[in-house]
Amino acid sequence: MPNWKRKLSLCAAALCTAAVSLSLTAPSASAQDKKFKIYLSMSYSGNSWQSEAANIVKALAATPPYDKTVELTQVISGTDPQAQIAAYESMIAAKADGIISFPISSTALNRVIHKGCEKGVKFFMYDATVTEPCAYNVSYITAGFGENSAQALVNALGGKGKIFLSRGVPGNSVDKRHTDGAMSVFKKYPGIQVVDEYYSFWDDRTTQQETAKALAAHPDVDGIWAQAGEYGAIQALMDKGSKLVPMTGENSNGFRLALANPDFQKRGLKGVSAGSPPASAGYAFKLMMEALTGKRDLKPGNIEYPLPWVPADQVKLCKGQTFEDGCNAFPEGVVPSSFVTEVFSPTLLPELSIQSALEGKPTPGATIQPLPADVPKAADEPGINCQKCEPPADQYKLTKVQPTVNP
Amino acid sequence: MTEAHPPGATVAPAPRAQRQTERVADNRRTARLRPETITAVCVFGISILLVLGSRFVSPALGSWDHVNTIILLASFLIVVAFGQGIVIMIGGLDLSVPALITLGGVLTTSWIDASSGMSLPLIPAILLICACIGGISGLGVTLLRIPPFIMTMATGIITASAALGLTSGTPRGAAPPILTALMKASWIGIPVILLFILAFAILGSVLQGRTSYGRRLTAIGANPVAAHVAGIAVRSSVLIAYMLSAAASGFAGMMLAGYANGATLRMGDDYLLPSIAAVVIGGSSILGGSGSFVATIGGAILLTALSTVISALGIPQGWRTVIEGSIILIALLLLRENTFAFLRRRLAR
Amino acid sequence: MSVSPPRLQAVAVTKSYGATTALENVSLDLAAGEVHAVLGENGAGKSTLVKILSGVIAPNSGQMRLDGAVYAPHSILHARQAGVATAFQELSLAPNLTVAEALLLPAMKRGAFGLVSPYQTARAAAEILHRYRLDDVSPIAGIASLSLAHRQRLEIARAMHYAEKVLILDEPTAALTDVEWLFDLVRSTTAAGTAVLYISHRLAEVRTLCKQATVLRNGRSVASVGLSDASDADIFELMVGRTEMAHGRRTHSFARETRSALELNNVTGAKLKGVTLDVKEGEIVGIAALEGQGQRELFRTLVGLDKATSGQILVGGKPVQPKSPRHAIAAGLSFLPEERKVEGIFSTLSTAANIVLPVIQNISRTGFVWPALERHSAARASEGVELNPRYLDFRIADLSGGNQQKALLARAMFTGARTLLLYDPTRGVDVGTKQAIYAAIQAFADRGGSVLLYSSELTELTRLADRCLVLYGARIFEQFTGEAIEERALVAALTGHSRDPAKSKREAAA
Amino acid sequence: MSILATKAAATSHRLAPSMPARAKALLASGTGIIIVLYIILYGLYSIWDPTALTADTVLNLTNNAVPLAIAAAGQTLIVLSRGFDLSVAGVISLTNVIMAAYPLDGPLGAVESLAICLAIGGVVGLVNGFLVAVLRLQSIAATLATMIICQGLSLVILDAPGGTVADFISYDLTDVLFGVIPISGLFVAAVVVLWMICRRTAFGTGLYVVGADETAAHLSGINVKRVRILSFVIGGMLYGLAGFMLSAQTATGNPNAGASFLMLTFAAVALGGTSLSGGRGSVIASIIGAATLMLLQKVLFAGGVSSFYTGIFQGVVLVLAVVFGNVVTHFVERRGAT
Repeated sequence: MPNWKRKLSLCAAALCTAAVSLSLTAPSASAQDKKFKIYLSMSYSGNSWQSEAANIVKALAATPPYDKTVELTQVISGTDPQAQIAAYESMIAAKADGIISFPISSTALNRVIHKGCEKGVKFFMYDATVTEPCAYNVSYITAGFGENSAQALVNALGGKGKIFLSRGVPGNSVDKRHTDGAMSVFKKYPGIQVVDEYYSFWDDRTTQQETAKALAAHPDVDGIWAQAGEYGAIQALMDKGSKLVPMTGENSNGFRLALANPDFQKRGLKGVSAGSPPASAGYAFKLMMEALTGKRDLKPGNIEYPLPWVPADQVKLCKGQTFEDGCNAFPEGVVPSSFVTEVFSPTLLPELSIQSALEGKPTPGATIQPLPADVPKAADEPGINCQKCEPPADQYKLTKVQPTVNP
Repeated sequence: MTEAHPPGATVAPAPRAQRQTERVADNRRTARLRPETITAVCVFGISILLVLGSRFVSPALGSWDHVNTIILLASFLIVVAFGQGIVIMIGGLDLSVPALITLGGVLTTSWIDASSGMSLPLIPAILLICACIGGISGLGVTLLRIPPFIMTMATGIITASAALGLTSGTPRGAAPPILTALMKASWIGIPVILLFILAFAILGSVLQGRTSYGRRLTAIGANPVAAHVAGIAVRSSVLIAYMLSAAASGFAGMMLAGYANGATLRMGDDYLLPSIAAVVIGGSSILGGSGSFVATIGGAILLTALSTVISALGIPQGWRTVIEGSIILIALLLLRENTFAFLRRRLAR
Repeated sequence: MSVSPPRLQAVAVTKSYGATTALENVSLDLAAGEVHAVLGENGAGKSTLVKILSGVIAPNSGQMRLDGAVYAPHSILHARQAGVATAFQELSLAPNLTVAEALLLPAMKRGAFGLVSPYQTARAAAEILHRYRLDDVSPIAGIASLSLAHRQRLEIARAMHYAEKVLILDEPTAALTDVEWLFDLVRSTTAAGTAVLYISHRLAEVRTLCKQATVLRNGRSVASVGLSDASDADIFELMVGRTEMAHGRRTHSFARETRSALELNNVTGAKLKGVTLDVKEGEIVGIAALEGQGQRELFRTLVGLDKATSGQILVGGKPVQPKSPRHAIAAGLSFLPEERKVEGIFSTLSTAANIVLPVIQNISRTGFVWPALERHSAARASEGVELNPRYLDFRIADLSGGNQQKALLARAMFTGARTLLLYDPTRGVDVGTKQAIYAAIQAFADRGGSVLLYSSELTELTRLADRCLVLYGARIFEQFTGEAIEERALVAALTGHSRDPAKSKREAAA
Repeated sequence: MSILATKAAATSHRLAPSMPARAKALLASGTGIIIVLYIILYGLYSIWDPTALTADTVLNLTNNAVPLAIAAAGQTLIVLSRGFDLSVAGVISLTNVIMAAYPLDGPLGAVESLAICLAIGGVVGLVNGFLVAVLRLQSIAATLATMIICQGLSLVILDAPGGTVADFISYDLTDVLFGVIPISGLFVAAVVVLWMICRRTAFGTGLYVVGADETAAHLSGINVKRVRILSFVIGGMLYGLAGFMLSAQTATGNPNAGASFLMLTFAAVALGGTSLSGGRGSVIASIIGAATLMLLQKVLFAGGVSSFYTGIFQGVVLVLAVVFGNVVTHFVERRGAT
């Protein structure tokens, strides 16, 4: 290497080192008084769902009085359970009071969680769950998304037709729970034929591509049962032509708007929007804070977040910044179509607004409101929220919809 | 038979040993049938067989509609693999592809307002930004002599992280109409994307095979030392290669945004291994210096066609994956140079 | 015919690759203690024969016998165990090994627990090095740090070490500057009863060592000749199938008063200790030097691969500071590098593409390459070096070394440079190719071009050079002009013995 | 006229490098640099986090790093012989799900499980080796296919995360011995010892030669095919061991467990200074490279880097490590030359 180049590389090296050390020393300088040390540990932050969930936790932590009493640190671990294990360990070592987390694996984190519990750290899992009994799981998973949405689809199809299953991530326990629930319904109807089943990784774009592949083989499909990413399935149908089919999916704003669109309804779209609400993160956070501040005595266990359920005829556009007067979707242009609408809850999370969900900022003027005293218990689901347990006999009981057609 | 055979001839017996050497001047036609050409023909052949054979899986497959779907879904991979192929051609590897796809998509949806007329000047601007990030990789590789694998991995991680921070996790906006039209519109009954990919294929192959720049890239990949000694501007050529790859990835991100009418932060994740696989199935050596873009396109189409057909098999995901891997393996074995040598011998007779 | 069976006997050995027959019905008898030469052009089948005898490849048919027993080696190791070892032309020493490892691979000395002991290996290697008079090589030195000449010596020493019955030497002197070392060792090897198969392009060497030679042409054995009975011309005719062209000193009447094309003033740096020389237009200036006297650095500095720290380089009277080969080409200096495979060819490209590559922008229109134009340009360039145009469409890797070298010379000339820097242009090429290369160089000079030519073969310099400079200790030590360029004088100067005794003494003291 | 040969009298050479030469070589090799880097990072870590030097932290760090370190060790063998092995992801997933789906308890069960893991890795490696060495497929392509197949098989065996790894494996193998020595660390130590032995066998030398110059290796009498196949087989067995250790750590099965190892093994190998074009590097350096990657997460956490921008620092450290290595090598070699 000639001289100048070596100098250049040395300069670059020196600069970078300086940059690293500067930015690393800054936060640790802040002195601590008696604040709750809370860590938010997420998997990846790359889709609307994940970032909304994180944003509302951040917004709540910045809402008075928690803005004075909570020190929240966010850590992103990607999709690697090893990284999340390491992050938990660091948090425990840093003497965390509580860890609120989207767990990457339902089982791999158990050991480190167990260690943390022994040191007095409270673990609150939102949406996804762990099977370690000393953690709190706050999730809608046990609320029967799969079976209810499947029954709604069967109803819409009149009990027969060819359908696609647009699933989540292969080898994932949540995906399996939803699909098992749905299949428990579909199996009852011999007229329902699952002609294709594909994995869309809970992502709009992947759903669109995978649905397009499935449509190539089965252009005559009659309905689609979809997990998150459902808006991609509608787009794939529209790419193909004008025909739409009944379908169920989760809570994206785009899907809700489509369900309410009279033109789409005319073209054959009907269905229901249900599924995973980012709001469970906010609920989990508030529960954790109430437990930490001694306002509530809560034993570790499984807590059910109610399943959002919005059939096509109940979609109602919001005029303001949050769910008011029973509205449950936002007009186009206010939020991206991939925005997951179920971040709000008038009863559980009245503190939040669109600003909170999109940018993690507290709603001006809002203060933390206490939660209802009653905390709904969730049923045991082996491999999902408990390890060596039996599922209830009525595991796939329908709660939101009743069969309108007989097998 | 001569000193022309490197002593490795028995280690790699088929390709070199069986090539014509000076004593046998019998048949220029066969000598001219380059291995790249044969690979391209074979890859496309296998793809066509696969598509035709897919009728047995589902009667709706194997149709013109099916082909259109394959082209549409393969178009992203083709564009990415073009860039990846150029970098592999010079003996590198571009791991920053997913991050740049994401960056291209995210910048497009957040900067270009769906209704404004600014999309035309902004598209090249975004591509330029992507190219500059590729340029950083290129500078690291050429000036700091960091192995391409590490350098592109690092720029990839940094770019992805910057994109995450800039959007705070939520990409906004929708795709501009021009990109939506590119992905979805038709022109006199022909999908625009088909025409686009055709044009892209021609341009790409011309760039790789018929320009002095493409020739220099091949030379650098074949023998970087000799390229320097022969007076080729190795550094700037390598730099441009990484910039081209980054721009191609960025453009693929735009196409994805146009297709899905929006961007996500992990939209590029699924394209790293397939982009390398498409290039390698297309017969390029991972060590550089050989390959053709047409064959790479064949590789991309083969992979996509395979996934559409496998998706239609009514069996559990695990077995589907096993079948997918096995078919890739079989394709690789069929595309082996030994097989070509056999064909060539047949042709020579 | 002796009663005892020959040491090594090959009967009707045939090898073909697909439709191509590389070796056809070649038979060979090698008596114990004999040095037997194999002669032939590049592509005649010599390398195939070597590979078959040394176990790298198996023949399709034919039989080999070693001391009367059937000999069918299936690997190099197998052949080595049978007592047949080979020093390959391509040199089979991996650059990341130590000398000791390279010598003893794959069976290194073991110490405790049956594990390889670096110390024991080095000790065993030191013994071998000593036995073959390579004491100046450290057994723990890395191969990459050795000069090409040393690597060739190691290759030879290793082969000799394992060759109990038959030693095969494939172009052993290609990189050697000191052939007597080899000759001495070959003589002592044969004295011990080992038979030696000696493959070389250098007829003079062959005559010194061998009595009997087998001549191969187009994969067939065309003759087995006693060397004392055959003249050079006879052998040449056998090898190429035609008579040799005129052989002799360059006849061009060189005009002394022309301008300097290339001038170096006290160029220092990269090992060079103040080199001053000039090359006039139309002049061929030879550089003679033993290995490691700065000739590599001289050429590399001129094309910008090494950097000079002081001194001046003038091309056509204008000062230039070559930063890279590209700048050198732009300034009118074109370089034919030393190692064909490493620094020269682009194995995956066609010969035509290889030739036009450095100036591809000149023959492309607005950046596009037109194959017809490319081929046409390459064909024009290859005329000058007598490269058969049908090779232009082949991948260059499929050509013989000689033809590759022709293509590289064509490339160097095709840049349009007025000055050629040729570093050992005929290394490892056959007689026919050599003639073509000589003719091309002379024609280039006759057209007014100037040439700086380093060669490891002194005969080449005496024949081609108008002026010959001897590099010694990384500076110009002596200069010979015209008739004074004569082998014996050069040899003396090479080793630091000047015609001027005072100067020799100074050098000896230094 | 034998000039050079006669000139040199029988000078006796050193038969082993001198201590300064060894130190210099270590510094110029990736191993020295990565050790320095690790120490620097650990220093930063202990400044920012007072618990960094406790036995508990060391145990955590070791347990976290072990699966990646062993997998990177396996990858190094293939990279040294100038190849890429993507099947690492598949083998780890496959062994992980088998450990969880068919738990075998007790010390004997652990040994059996280990044997099964090694066998699976070995068989996959054998297939890879056959495809690459005998059928001459490009390693990156062949191992991509075997990786996909192994991933599929993992999904067939376990279609969702679950199952329980035997308690003996998940508790006793992640514990400490005599209160200080992490047991998982002993597995890495065993790999290091095996490597040092391997380095001094014909295979070990062959690996480097094949990676540097396949032709020269062949002409030197090395059985290139055997070396290649063996490198894939041993590499595969190490992935199997990595899967075993991962199962011990996570105590459960996950059909996607191996996916995140793919890029990380390469990063660890490259961070350790092993040349991705073969012939140069060390298994030990890769192991420390893997440990460095795991440590980096902790350092960034302790330093409080904003989570969105963590990646920027990871990328910068990766580049800096290599640049640092280049600069040191450059200086050492220049010093050596003059």
